[in-house]
Amino acid sequence: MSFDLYQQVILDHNRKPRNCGALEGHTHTCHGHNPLCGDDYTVYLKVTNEQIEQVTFEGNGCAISKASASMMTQSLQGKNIDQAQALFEEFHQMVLGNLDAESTETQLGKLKIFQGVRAFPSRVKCASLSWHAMHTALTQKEDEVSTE
Amino acid sequence: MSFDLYQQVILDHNRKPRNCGALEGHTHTCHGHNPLCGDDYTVYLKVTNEQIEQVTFEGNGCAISKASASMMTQSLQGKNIDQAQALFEEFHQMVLGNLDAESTETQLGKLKIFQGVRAFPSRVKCASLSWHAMHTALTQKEDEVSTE
Amino acid sequence: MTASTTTNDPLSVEEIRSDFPSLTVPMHGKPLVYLDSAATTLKPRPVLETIQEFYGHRYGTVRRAVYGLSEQATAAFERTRKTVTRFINAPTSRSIVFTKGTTESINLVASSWGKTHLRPGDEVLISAMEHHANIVPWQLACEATGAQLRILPMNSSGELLTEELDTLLNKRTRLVAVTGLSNALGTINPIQEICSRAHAQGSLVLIDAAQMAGHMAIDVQALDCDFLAFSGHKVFGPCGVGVLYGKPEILETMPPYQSGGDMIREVTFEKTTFADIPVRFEAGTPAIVEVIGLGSALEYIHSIGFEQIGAHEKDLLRYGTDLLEQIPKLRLIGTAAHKSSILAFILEDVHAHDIGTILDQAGIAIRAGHHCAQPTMKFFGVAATSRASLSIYNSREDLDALALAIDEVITLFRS
Amino acid sequence: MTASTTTNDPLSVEEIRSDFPSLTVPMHGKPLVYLDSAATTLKPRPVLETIQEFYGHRYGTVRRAVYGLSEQATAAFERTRKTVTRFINAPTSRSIVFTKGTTESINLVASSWGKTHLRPGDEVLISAMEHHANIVPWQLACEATGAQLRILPMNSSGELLTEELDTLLNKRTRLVAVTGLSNALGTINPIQEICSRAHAQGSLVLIDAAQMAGHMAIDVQALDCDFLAFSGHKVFGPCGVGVLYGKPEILETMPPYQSGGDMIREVTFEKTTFADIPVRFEAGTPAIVEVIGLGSALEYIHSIGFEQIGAHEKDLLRYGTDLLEQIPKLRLIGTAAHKSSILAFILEDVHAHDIGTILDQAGIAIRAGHHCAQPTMKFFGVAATSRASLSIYNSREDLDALALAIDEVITLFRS
Ligand SMILES: Cc1ncc(COP(=O)(O)O)c(C=O)c1O
Ligand SMILES: Cc1ncc(COP(=O)(O)O)c(C=O)c1O
Repeated sequence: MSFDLYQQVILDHNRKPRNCGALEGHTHTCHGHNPLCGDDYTVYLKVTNEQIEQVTFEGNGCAISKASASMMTQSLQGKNIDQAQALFEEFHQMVLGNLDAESTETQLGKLKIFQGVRAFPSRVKCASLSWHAMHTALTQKEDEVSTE
Repeated sequence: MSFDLYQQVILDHNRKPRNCGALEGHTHTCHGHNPLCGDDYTVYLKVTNEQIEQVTFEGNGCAISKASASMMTQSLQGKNIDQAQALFEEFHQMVLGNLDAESTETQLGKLKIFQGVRAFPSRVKCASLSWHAMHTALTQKEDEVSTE
Repeated sequence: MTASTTTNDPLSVEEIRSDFPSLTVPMHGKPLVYLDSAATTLKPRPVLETIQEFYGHRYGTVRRAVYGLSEQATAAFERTRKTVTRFINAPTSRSIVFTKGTTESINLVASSWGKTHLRPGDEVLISAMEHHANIVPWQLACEATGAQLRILPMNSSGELLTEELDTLLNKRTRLVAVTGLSNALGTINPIQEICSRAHAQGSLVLIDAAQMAGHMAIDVQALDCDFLAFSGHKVFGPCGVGVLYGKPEILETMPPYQSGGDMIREVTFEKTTFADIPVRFEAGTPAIVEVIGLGSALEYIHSIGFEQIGAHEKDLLRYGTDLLEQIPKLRLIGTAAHKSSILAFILEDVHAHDIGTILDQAGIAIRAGHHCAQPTMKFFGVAATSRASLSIYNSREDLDALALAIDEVITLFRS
Repeated sequence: MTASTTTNDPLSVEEIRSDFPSLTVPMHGKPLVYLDSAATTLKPRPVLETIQEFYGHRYGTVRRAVYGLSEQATAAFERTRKTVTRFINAPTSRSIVFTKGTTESINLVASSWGKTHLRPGDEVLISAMEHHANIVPWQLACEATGAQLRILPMNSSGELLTEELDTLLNKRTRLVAVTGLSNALGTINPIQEICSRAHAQGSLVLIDAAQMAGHMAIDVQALDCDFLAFSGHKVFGPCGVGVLYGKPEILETMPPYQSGGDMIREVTFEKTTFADIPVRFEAGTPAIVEVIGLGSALEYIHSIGFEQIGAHEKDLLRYGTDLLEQIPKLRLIGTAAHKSSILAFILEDVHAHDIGTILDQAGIAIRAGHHCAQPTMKFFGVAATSRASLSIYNSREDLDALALAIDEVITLFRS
């Protein structure tokens, strides 16, 4: 019954999320919440001179949202703000099905594993919740984001 | 194209309604109105000792309603209140299709011509409007009746 | 097809007619002549097929579930929102609210917008030829808020006296609610002019497009109207579904109308927060298949095109008007220079209901009554009219049959 | 048919299943196991045929026209009102209002009755397990009138603590609004007891029968409830149609809800008078064919009978409960002694949405989420549950498939 979406990498990140916990001394943070399924995450970033030094997340939700948050924290490490925002854009377009990560040159790397989510419209928001929170934290528009 | 409902008798009463006009010295009256099609009649009765001495009507509407009012005034002449109410009941049941005037012993006489109306549910109220007004006038519950 | 249907007629009526199974069912043993499309239109095969396919094989709830049936239904449902967006050239599908019909759309605005934006002394302007659905909600909203209802009058042809706008539109006017096409008279109103003049005074405009939507192209951005409402069942779609268009920035200021599932963000017993537009206004399980069927209906209209529809109906209107004007003792009610698809009339000495019943026996379905426009009837001094309303599937033969039957009614009543 | 479906099962599932074309359509290449009937039910052939027949061959507007198509549609429409009257044993068809669904029915009462009968200090009592549709309208009505919303609590099995009624029901209580059957937990509530105790305190009672209506017989006269609401789409009928039952003497005291065509007696620009019940509450062109389709659906239920349905679903519920209780780390949410047709659960370490998506790939449609009952979720300390909800067309095999798939989810997540 295993299929495209629930690959071992995702299940592993779900079981053992990386960079999980609040981040003391963070410079940016945003709380992301999907009332529809209860997914609820806070993303913390420590940014110095436009450079992301550390990213963590805290919260709970489905395997897709948790693995996505966990893998996001890994892939943002060491990126600058512009790169992070560009990566957000690529990730977002990929899960929406607007960008084919297989045939296109991208920075997504391991994150391509989430491409499978585009076949599950109701789960796209799970995969992108923590990314939206990160994006919003860096844009500093608000400290609360909600996807339904 | 002539058919059951629009028989010559009805067309004739429509053209030359009998007992048409207000009745001075009436003892009972009721205004009947069907806002849906605009049928609008007032029925007047002069009753002495339970005996109907005179009945007239005034108003406007479709051929069915006018002929029905006209023929009603004729058939009530000389009846007493109980007889009039009984006739109302028979007429009403006939146009609703609950009473077969062909096979049942009734006092309806010429009024049987309105039996055809039962095939036209939306027109039943046209045929019965003045009868309702008469019935209400005699029951003296109110001086206004409305059918929709 | 006889000669009369082809002259000046760019649309193949026979082809269109073959899309409507209802037209093949005899009425009282006669071929059906359906002339009540202003009340509700017949349904073309693509709409019937969509309804059957979705109820029978692809049925599932929308929005909330993660399984395939529901995701597909949701996608089809939201596709209709995009179809509607294109159909009226709305700026975004966020501006499209699904309701159960024009009546509910107008009630939604009168209640949600009206009760939060109208104050004592404010004015709401409607026209003298409105359908009850665009009168009564405003009467009640005015009653509830202390605002005043004003009436834009018309002339005896059934044309709005737009010169009266000079005085009727003023700083107190908050909303002008007017029909694009009168269901009782056929008048096409100058809604573009009304919009710009109302906006110049700072008033919003709501267009009742219940009749318009099936007959002429609508471009809400060109019009710049603030609200627009129409019903699915009058544009070849299912019953139980309608549309409210609202400018998104206005919808955003409006509180929910009905409340329940789907329209919420979060519910606790202490406090509830509401979803964004348009879902905020769509409480409860929507008319899923009916919405999807509306999508089919609008695509069907699109496949014919309003240019063709307009030309065809213009031809019919001219042809029918000529025929009816030849009938002695017949008076057309509604003779505006700008007119569409409706032939309402009275016959001296014959009541509309009698005409309706007798024509029905000839297989001809027309409407007799006040057409939910009692003030319009009162203005013309009649209790009721007979109304033949036309659509894409009507032919000149239908109008020939109508005229012939009216002649016979006259003969019958004269005899 | 295998042995497992026939044991203790008085209803021929195979026969019933053959009435539902949706069940023959594979999902992701697997036979469809539809376990989301609490959200919306599939449609049986008689309902599909009625819809097709009416839209395709017998379509016409209702109430206002004098021609045959319309008179026949009106007769069929009003026949459904009589069918509904019998279905819930209402005293008169005047007490049956057609709405677009349960949500609208409750909103109608909260708005029309609530805003005219609730005063500051009054109380409205709802239960802790209500659907948002029976929470939010009362929150808003209370907010608008200054009344207080009170909550009847439940225990950890999902049973209402009726002993709390001693204090919660008092002279200030104007209305108790409670669900007959919880969509999130499956609890069957003691509505008969609630009705008589509420009436003893002078309070009215509204029953949310959205879930009940498809599973158990309703007798509004025996219950003596004042209002009762349900949706067509959850009782094998079309979308976009629902029912509000109200005691006629109470409906008569209520002002119109929506306004427009049909619900009026007479309209002038100065004053409008309203029609009698139930039409007073049915503004605009109704969901004609959907109402008629609802009639077919209720007749379909009647042809099977609630005794058979109840026995079948009881068997399924017991069978399914036994199966799920054997799954380690699975916890049933909702274990009331009186329960019907719903198996909601959580799996330790696996989120409901993941379960939903994975089961979907096995062709099994269950619901994952808060089921529009966020306060209930909060009470049980969960963000979401997985819910399998049963109906007449489900079989023991469906539950076998469910249990097997859950096992595989557990294996997948453990690996
Ligand atoms: C001009 C106009 N407005 C509003 C309506 C009301 O539409 P509905 O009954 O579909 O709500 C109608 C049709 O009845 C109409 O013709
Ligand atoms: C208990 C209960 N009440 C109310 C509703 C709302 O019904 P609808 O969405 O059909 O208006 C539902 C279903 O969603 C329900 O299960």
